[in-house]
Amino acid sequence: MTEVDTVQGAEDALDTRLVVGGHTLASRLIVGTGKYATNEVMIDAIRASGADMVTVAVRRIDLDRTQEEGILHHLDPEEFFLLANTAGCYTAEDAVRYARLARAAGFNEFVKLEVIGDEQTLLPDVQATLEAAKTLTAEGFKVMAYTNDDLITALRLEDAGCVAVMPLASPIGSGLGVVNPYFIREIKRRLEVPVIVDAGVGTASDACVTMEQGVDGVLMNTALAAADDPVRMAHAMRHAIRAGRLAYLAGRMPSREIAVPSSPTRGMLD
Amino acid sequence: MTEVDTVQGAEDALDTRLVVGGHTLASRLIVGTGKYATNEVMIDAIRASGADMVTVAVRRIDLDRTQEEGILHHLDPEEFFLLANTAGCYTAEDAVRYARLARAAGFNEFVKLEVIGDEQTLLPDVQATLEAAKTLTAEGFKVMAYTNDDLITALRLEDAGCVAVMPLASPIGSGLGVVNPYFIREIKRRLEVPVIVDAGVGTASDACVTMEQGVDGVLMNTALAAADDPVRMAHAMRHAIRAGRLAYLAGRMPSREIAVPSSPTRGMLD
Amino acid sequence: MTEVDTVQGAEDALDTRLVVGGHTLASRLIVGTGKYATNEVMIDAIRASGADMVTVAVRRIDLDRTQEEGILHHLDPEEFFLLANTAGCYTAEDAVRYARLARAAGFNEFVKLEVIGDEQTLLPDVQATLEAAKTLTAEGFKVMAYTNDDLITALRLEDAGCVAVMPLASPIGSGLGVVNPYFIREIKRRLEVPVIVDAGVGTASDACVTMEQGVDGVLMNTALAAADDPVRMAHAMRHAIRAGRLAYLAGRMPSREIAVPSSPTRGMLD
Amino acid sequence: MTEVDTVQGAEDALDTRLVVGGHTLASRLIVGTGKYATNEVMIDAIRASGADMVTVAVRRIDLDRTQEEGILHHLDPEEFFLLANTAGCYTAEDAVRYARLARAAGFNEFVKLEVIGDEQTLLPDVQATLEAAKTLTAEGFKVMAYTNDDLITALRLEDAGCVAVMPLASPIGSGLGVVNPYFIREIKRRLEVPVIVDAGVGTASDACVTMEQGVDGVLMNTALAAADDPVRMAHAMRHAIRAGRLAYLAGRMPSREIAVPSSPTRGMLD
Amino acid sequence: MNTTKTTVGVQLNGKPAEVEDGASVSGLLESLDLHPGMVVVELNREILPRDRYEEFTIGEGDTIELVHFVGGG
Amino acid sequence: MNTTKTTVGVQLNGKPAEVEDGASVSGLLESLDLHPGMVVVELNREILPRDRYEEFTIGEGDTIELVHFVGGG
Amino acid sequence: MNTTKTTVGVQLNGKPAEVEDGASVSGLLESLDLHPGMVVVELNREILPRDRYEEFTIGEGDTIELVHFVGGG
Amino acid sequence: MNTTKTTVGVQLNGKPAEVEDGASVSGLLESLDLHPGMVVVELNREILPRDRYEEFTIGEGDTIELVHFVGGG
Repeated sequence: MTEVDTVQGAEDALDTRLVVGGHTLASRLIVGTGKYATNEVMIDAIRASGADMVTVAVRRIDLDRTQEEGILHHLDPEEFFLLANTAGCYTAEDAVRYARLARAAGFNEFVKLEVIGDEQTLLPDVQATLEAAKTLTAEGFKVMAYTNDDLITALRLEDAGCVAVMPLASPIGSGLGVVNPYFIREIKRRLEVPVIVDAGVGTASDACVTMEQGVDGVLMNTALAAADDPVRMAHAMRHAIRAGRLAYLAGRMPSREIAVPSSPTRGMLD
Repeated sequence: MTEVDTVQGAEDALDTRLVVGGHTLASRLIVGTGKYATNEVMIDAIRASGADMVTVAVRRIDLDRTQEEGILHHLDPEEFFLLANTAGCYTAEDAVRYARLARAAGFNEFVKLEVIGDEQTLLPDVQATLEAAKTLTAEGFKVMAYTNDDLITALRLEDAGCVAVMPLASPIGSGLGVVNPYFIREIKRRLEVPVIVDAGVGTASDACVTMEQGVDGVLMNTALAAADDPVRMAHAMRHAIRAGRLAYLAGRMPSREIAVPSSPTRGMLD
Repeated sequence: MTEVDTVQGAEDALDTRLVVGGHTLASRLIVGTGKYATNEVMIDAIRASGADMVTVAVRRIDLDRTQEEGILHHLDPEEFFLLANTAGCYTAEDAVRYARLARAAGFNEFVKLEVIGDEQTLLPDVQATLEAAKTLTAEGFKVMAYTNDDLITALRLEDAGCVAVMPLASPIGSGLGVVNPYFIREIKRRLEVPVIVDAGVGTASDACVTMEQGVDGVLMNTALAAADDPVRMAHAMRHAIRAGRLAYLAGRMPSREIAVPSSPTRGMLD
Repeated sequence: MTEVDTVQGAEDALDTRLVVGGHTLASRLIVGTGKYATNEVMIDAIRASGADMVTVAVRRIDLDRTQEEGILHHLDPEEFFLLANTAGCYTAEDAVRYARLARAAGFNEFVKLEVIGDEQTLLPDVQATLEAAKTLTAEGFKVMAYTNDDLITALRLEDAGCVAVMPLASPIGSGLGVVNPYFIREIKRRLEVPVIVDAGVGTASDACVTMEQGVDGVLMNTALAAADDPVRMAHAMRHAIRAGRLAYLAGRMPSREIAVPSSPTRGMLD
Repeated sequence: MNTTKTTVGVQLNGKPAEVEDGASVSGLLESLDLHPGMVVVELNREILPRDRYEEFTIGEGDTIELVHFVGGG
Repeated sequence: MNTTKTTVGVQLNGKPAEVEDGASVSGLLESLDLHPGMVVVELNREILPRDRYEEFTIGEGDTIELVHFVGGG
Repeated sequence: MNTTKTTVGVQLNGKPAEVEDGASVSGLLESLDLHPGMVVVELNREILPRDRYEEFTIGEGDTIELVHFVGGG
Repeated sequence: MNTTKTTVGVQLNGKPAEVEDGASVSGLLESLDLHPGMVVVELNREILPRDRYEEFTIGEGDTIELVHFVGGG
């Protein structure tokens, strides 16, 4: 699609870069690195997505298996900004422990804070998340907090010093898209720190709709890793994020139930 | 977004070109030329959209006004493929007359057939459309027929020799998006000629959702012309069409109401 | 629920009776008699639904089987108004033939006209339906015409003399509910004869939403016959039709994205 | 609609009564008493709704105005079960104070606990709500807790001893209906105490859809008080609650995109 | 279907059948144990008036359709 | 509000007011023409038992809240 | 519109007009300052081949439609 | 895991293990063929500074967690 190239220059002027905790991202799309069939597909998909910030999890080294499982054997920390998460933690204490271990790896002070409250739904424990966020920001972490779509909690996470608040679109891995655009829109309207929708995006239109709510970015993993063709879907998502962002900035036409002709009504022949 | 350029080569391999009536289009997005504030904005928006096929209407020359209104003073027929429409016609006879006048302009044998059945909704008169389609195909026209989302009518328009069938997403100028994806999907599933959704798209996600139904293309006008910033919206739409198309080809993840973790559940610390 | 009885008198004043082709119905719900597990369940369900007009199909007597299959062995024509349909007909000629056979049974001049255009979707052939409608109204039939949700076709069926126009909510037996409320609303807004939504209702809320569009009635079959408990669902549908009708007449509150307290804001303590 | 009476007996057997904190309700609909144009309309609407539990607010007596504003001058405590709310409270301490004042009025130990976290959205402060719930249950109150649609919070409110958990369908007074049916369904699936959806219902179909999620009841106020005709809407809501409840119990037909005929396909003529 | 020594071949509800020669439509219904009030009869594509079934006799090669109402939506 | 030669200043439902010195809560309600059964009284942040209103006398500087039920959702 | 001593009355784009007697279609376009390549001409409901405009002369009572492409959707 | 004549029992990544008595953390990593830059070490719940692994020696009953980054969302 050469027209893409030719308009690229013009297009870059149409949007600003997303800045989170002082770090400027090249893309408004952040992607996870889990659940890919192979590391090769993972890398190709991430490159196709255009994302430069990628999430990783902190886990024990499995001493009985090949060490190849370590993500750093496949992901160049020079090429990608590593955002460690606290996925799998069910208490504030655990989340803080994992965050400290992640920071000790020496890449950056950022952490994607996740404190899960229920194993079946993986919904966040907002009280424990708030508690952990306070502890971590006090320790100098730049906390990007995964939360539900509750405005009150989002406001408190901002007060707690989080550099980004990340409400869910729908449950992790569900692919249901933005179930409650009102709440997402309201959170964006009321917060000053970046709002990045995390979890629930299933396909390109979900990502597009999410960005059209005016949020600053989207974080996804399963939508890419579990697509029949992750690399092709990653291209789709790169476009979808751009599409939704630009449409939001462009200001959509009013929608109305009555029709309005797009061709002139005058000048008809007798 | 330099990543766009870098992946462009790889991306071109991910989709085929849309071919309608033997003509190959560079883009799956077709745009109208009506209702823009100025001709300059129109041209910039069309270029940003990446569309190479554009629709025009046939009207009397207004002998009392400057001739500048003629679209050919602004649109280079070398750069764009002109698709004349029969907008404003309420009978098969009128539509045939306008189609013949359009062909006499000497650009091509294509016509976007529109026979309106009601002034308030601009919904098509499917019987008259079918009748006009038969007449025009018999005269060698390559008919792209605007119709409603009725499968039976779509099948008959295909039988009548139309080179493309163009069901509406929602009424012209309404911006309501794809109200009935089931019908659109079924039409695509059952027809062999290209299915191009025409009318109703309001914003980027509408275009994305439409392409995710598997259709071959989208035609829009008001969504660009009536956006606060038509050029920016045109960029958005270019991306949205690509996003929806690639997501359709990539095969989305299954959506489920239960959650599924994207980080490993094993390897947690004690 | 004794409160139902106590308010019944008051409630009867809240709505008028539906009159179709000069015949006054006790209920705005019309039900089919097909696909029930047993005739006993069918009768109980129909009684629970409150419907007094029921549809029946015209078929050959199966001379090799017990005659019990004849619906009149189970349905008292004194208790229910029998509306014969032309289900299964794919041409105008066949539909006319079935309608004549139905009338010859001697119950009434009403016919639910159905001319199917496609076996997979059971969508109507609107051209053939229109043709059959003209023939039948000329022969004195009171035609209630099943059609799609196209306004133009609906207007022509009214012009053809149909005593009711019956657009689909979604395909027969699909249970998808009202997929396109805009079209249904517009049809109701523009026609003078009763608009009765036929086909597609899956559960109570679908029936309620349908009536809230302002239509005059709903015809359903599978939603009752294929429910786990048809009789209980029939009670649900009776209430749903009333609920939707009364809500339409009552005029709903405006919906808004901002919240508004329902308790006084003044009078709070210090 | 005499058919309602005739089937009433049969119908009563189709559902059980809702029991909250040991108190049996005659209706699954609970209504508020705020924002009515006149007290006469309020009473008529409440009677038409069939609700026997009604909410009231605790406020200072306005010593400068006629005392007629006291709701007890209009609402007979013998006829209705008074559920006092803590609407307007923004801290756990305030909510506890209002609850104690309400109990001192001597009607019952029930309280509808509301602790608001934000004036613009009236969304609940779930942490403060949880804190107040613990205090009040310790004091012997029967707490019915208004909350958002977060499962984790709902589970904790149950653990805190609340006799009912009342998640919102959408913001108070918004009339947007059930925006997130997944979350509501999940809360119902996981809790043992009654789940009563509170706030957001705008019209009859909203109430019907809500009950179809399987919840135990619905509480509404604005949908009745702000309807053009509150009494008629109250009748509609009584039916809608019944419809949704019975449809849930009946088990709806499966919905499918393909069509399935409701009349026999065999027995057609040659 | 009752068979007698002298019969004629007809097409009855889509199947070849033998009916008594010179039998009336009412006779046919009786022989099939069908109540006239429950049946509509089409003889050679023409609907017969119910009160005159006995006037119509069935001949060789006739096509007869006996229809009724069944459950339908 | 009734005023007598000897009164004390109190905060009544958020506003400064003068009430008869040594008046009981039941007296106050009476003077305000409020039926005790319709009111809940909070005196200096403490809720008073309805059956003992006459036992509580109002003094200088007291804060009194008289509340009741109003329409609410 | 230019007027000469001898003209004929025609219907031009829906309005009555006077055009020079015996004028050709190409002459008419020229007088209207319209580039032939930008116009499609319908004379008495018949579309004229663009390369033969000069062959067609306009007479009394002719109905002429001059159309072109404008912006449309 | 290498075993020598004199070892101590520790809890290593959740499992009982024997490590050389007096071994340093860097020695342990070496023996496990783990690149220090790829590992974060927690000794008895305390995270060790990566540049001082050799200063920490492992003793009987120590609890050691060796963690790294894996794919996650």
